[in-house]
Amino acid sequence: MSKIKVVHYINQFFANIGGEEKADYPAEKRPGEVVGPGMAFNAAFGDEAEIIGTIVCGDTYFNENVDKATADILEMVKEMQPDLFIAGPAFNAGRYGVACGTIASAVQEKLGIPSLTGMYVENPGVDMYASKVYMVSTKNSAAGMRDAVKKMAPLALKLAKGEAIGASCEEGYIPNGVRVNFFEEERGSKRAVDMLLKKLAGKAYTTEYPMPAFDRVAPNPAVKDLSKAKIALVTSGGIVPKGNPDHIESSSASKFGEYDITGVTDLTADTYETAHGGYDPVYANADADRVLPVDVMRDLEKEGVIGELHNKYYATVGNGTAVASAKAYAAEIAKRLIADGVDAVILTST
Amino acid sequence: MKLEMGYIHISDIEFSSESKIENGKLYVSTDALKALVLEDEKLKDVSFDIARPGESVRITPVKDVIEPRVKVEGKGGVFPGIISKVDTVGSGKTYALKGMAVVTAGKIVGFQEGVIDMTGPGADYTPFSKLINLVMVCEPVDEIEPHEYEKAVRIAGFKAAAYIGELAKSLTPDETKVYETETIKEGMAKYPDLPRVAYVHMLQSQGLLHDTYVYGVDAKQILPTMLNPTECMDGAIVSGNCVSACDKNPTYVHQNNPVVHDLLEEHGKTINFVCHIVTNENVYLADKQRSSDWTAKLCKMLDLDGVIVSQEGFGNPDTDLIMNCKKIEAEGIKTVIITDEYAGRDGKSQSLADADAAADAVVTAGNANQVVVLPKLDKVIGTLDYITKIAGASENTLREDGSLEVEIQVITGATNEVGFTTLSAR
Amino acid sequence: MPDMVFGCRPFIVMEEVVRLEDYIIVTNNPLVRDREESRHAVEYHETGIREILEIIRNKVHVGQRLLTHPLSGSVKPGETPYKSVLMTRGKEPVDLMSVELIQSAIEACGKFSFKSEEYDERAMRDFRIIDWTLISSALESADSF
Amino acid sequence: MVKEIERAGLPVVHICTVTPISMTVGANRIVPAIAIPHPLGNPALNHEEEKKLRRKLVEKALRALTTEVEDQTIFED
Repeated sequence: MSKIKVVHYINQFFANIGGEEKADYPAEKRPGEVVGPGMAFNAAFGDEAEIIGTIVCGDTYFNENVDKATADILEMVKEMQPDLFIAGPAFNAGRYGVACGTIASAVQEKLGIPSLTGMYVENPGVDMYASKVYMVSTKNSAAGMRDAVKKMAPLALKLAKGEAIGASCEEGYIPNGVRVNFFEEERGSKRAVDMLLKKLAGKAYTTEYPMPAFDRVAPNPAVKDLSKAKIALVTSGGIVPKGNPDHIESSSASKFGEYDITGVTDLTADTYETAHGGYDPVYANADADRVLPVDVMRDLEKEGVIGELHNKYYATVGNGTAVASAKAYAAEIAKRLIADGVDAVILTST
Repeated sequence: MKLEMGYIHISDIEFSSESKIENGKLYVSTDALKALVLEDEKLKDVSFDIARPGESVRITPVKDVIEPRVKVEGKGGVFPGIISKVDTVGSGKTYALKGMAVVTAGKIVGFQEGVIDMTGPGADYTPFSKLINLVMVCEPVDEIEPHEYEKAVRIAGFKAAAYIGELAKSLTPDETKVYETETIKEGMAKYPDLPRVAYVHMLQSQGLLHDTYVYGVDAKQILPTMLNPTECMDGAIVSGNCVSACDKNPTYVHQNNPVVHDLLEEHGKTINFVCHIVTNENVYLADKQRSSDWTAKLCKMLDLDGVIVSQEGFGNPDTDLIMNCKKIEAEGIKTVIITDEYAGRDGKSQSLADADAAADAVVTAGNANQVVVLPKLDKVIGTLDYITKIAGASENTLREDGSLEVEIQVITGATNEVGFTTLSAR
Repeated sequence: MPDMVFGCRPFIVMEEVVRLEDYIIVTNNPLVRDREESRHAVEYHETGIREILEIIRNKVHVGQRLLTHPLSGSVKPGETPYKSVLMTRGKEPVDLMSVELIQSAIEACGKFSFKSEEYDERAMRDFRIIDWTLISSALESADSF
Repeated sequence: MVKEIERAGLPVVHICTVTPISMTVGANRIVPAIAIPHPLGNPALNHEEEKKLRRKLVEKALRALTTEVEDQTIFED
C-alpha cells in the first residue's frame, strides 16, 4: 500500500525564517521538503504516511491578506494533491492559530481533503474554528511539540483513512459541539461520586456535559445627542419584504437579511411579512410595524427627534438558529452598521 | 440501620419438575410458577424461557427486570406494600440471587420498546446481557385495558422473583456484605469531619407506564421523603415504568441502585452518607415546583455539604433535574447530576431540554439517539413487531440481511441515568 | 424568541396554582376530548403533533401560561401523534418558563424520526390512552383542592 | 445577537417581551414589549391608538439609548 501523502502548513517561526520581524513573509510552497515540526510528524507516521511538501507563510502576512493568502495556499495544496492536510500546531500563538484554523477548514471545505490542526485551548483560533475542523488540544508553548505530535499523528491517520473518530476525550481533540458516545472505565454512579468528592474538596474536576456558556459585554456609552444620531433597526423577528426575496428559512436560517428602506414610511400587509416560523405570524403579516417600528421611526426622524433612521435594516430568524451561527451573523451585521456610520441600534425580538 | 446482604451466585437455570437451588444452579418448576402467575385473573397464559449470556437471543419488548431476593432476618419482606405487608425494611438480613434476573416481557401497549440482546453489539449496551435471564411472557385475557395489563404483569414479575428468592432462604451465601448507616445525630458524632452527603433520586411518575412505587405508594402522590440507604435493597422502590427503555429504571436497578452502593462504599471513609431522598417527576408544573422546593428544603434541613441527583426518563424530567440542581446549589450545597442526552443522530442537537449554569458538574450516560446495527439473532423471545416497524425508525430499520438499524434508546438500560453503566459521551 | 443561549436563565417563580375553571385543556387527542369535555373546558384541534404544539406556543406567546409540561411522558414527540396540555385560560404577562418549555418541546420534535404512519390502530389507541393518562395525572393535581 | 452588536461598540436597546430572556442573552438596555407575536403593537387597539402605543415604546427605547448604564438595566417606565 502506498503511503498517505501529507502537506504541512507552518509559519515563518517554525520554518526557521525568523520571528516577528519576518512575520510578513508571504506564502511559499516547498514541494518535497519536510521542515521543522514536519520531521517529528514524519517520524510519528512511520511507514503509514509521509509529508510530500510544506507550505510556509508569515503570520502577519496571512492575517493581513486573509483572502489572498487563503486562495494562494489552497492553490498550492491543490497542486500537490495530498490525502491529508496538517496545519501547525500553533500552541498559544494567536495569529498563527487563526491562520491554521482558517486554512485547515478551508482546505477541508473547498478541496475535500481531511485536515487537522492543533493549538492551545485559549488560542483565539479555537473559538473561531473548533466546530469546523478537528483541532488537537496542545500545551501553551512549543515545549509541548512532542506531546502535540503524539496526539495529532494518529488522529491525522484516522482522518485520512476515513475511520470513525471517537469522543474528544479519547482522541485528544478540542470539543467541537458534536456529542460522541464511548464506554468509560468506571460506571456513571462511581464517576458521579468521584466528581462530588472533588467538588467538595474544592479540587478541579471536569464536567462531562458543559452547559452552554454565557458571557457578558459591558454597556457602551449612551448616545449623547439623539437629534444628530443615526439609528438602525435590527430584528430577530424575521421581518422581510413580501415574498421573502432572499428565501430566509423559517427556522435554523442559513442567512440573515439586509433590506433597503429608503423612502419607506410604513410597513403594510402588502409590502412586508415575517419569515419567522417560531411564532404566530398573523399579527406581523397584518402590520409588520408591530415588530419593526419603521412608521414611528420615520415620524421621529421627520420631527427631528432622531438625526436619521439608517436606510437599511437587518432581519434574522432567532428560532432554532445555532448559537454559533447567530453569533457570526450578528458580528457581520455589526461590522456593516459601523461601516455605514450608525451610532446606535434598536433591536426588536419576538 | 444495618443490613447484611448475602449474595448467592447463580451459575445456571434449568426447568425442572421441582423448584430448588443446588450448587449454585437454579431449578424452576414452570408449572408451579405458572400457577402462581395465573392466580391473577387478568392473565390468560404465561410462557417461560431462559436466555444466557452469549446466546444468540433477543428479548423484546422488555417490561421489567427483577432480581430475586428474600428477607431472612429483620422486619418486613421484599417489595413491601406490594407483595409483602407494609413494614419498614432495610435492616436485618437479606439474600440476593446474583448473576440472574426475572425479565417480564410482553406487548402491553402497541408501541413498546425495550430490547435485551444476549450477544453482539446490542449486548454491549445493556447491562442485562450479562445475566442469566428467566423470561416470562404474560398474555392477558381478551378485552383488557392497558393499565390493567401493565399492573398484572408488574405484579406477576414481583411474585415470580419473590418465589425464586424464597428458594434461597435456607442457603449459605457465597459472599456477605454489611451495610450500615447512622441516624443524624450518631452520624454527626461519629464522623464530625466528613462532608455530609445525600442522594436525591428522581422517580418517573406521570401515569400509565410511567410510574414508580415507593412502599406501594404511587410516587406521583408523594412529597419528597427520606429513606435509609438500605431500604431500596429490599425492594422499597419498584418500577411500573416501561416507556423510554434506555433511561428508565427497571426494578433491578432500584434494588442494586449504583449511586446508593457507591456512596455506601465511601461512607465513613471520605463522606458521611446521610440519607437517600426520593422525589418525583410529575407532569403538572406546580408539582415540579413544589417537589424541587422540598428536596432543596430537606437538603438544607439535613445540613448537607453535597448531593448527587439522578434522573429518570426523557424530556420533562430535564426540567425537574435542573430545578433540583439549581435550588440545591442555591442553598450552598455542592451538586453533581447524572443525566443522559438526546443530541440527535448526528450528535449536534441541544442535548437536554433544559439547562442552567448551576449545573456545572454533570455525568452523562451518553447520547440515546446514537445509531447501532443489531445483527439478526437466532431466537426472539417476545415479538419484534414494534422495533422493526417504528422505534427510532429510518428507511432501513429492518435491513435485508435481517439486521436492525436502531437508535440505542430502544435498548433496555443503555443510557441509564442512575449511572448503572459505563456508556458516556463528550 | 431571540437567538438566546439556550436555557441559562434566571429562575422564575410560578404563580399560585390556579383554581378549577381557570384552565383549559388544549389537545389533539379525541379520547381526551371525549372523556373530559363534560368535566373540563377542552379545546380540541384535529391536527398533528407539531401543529398542536405550535397552537399551544401561540397561546403562550400572548400570555397564557402552561400548567403541564409539554414533553409529558417519555413517549417521544413524533413517536406519539397526540399531545394534551393544561394551560391557564386568562392572559397574563408572558411567562418565561412556558415560553422555554414549549420552545424546547417543538425543537425536540426534530430530534426523532419515527414513522408514525405505520402504526396500527392498536398502537394509535394506546397512544391516545397514554396521553390521556398523562393529562389525567395532571388533572388530579390541578383539581385536588 | 444583541451582545455581538454591543461587543462591536454600538449601544443597543433590546425591545423584548420576556425580559429574563433578554437578560440571559446579555442585553444591557432592555425595554419590555407587549407580546411575543406583536412586541410593538396590540391588535386589540385601533390603528391610531396602536401607533401611539408603539411610539411610546420606541420613545422609551430612545431614552434608554441616551441613558448611561453600568449594568443590565430594564427600563420599565
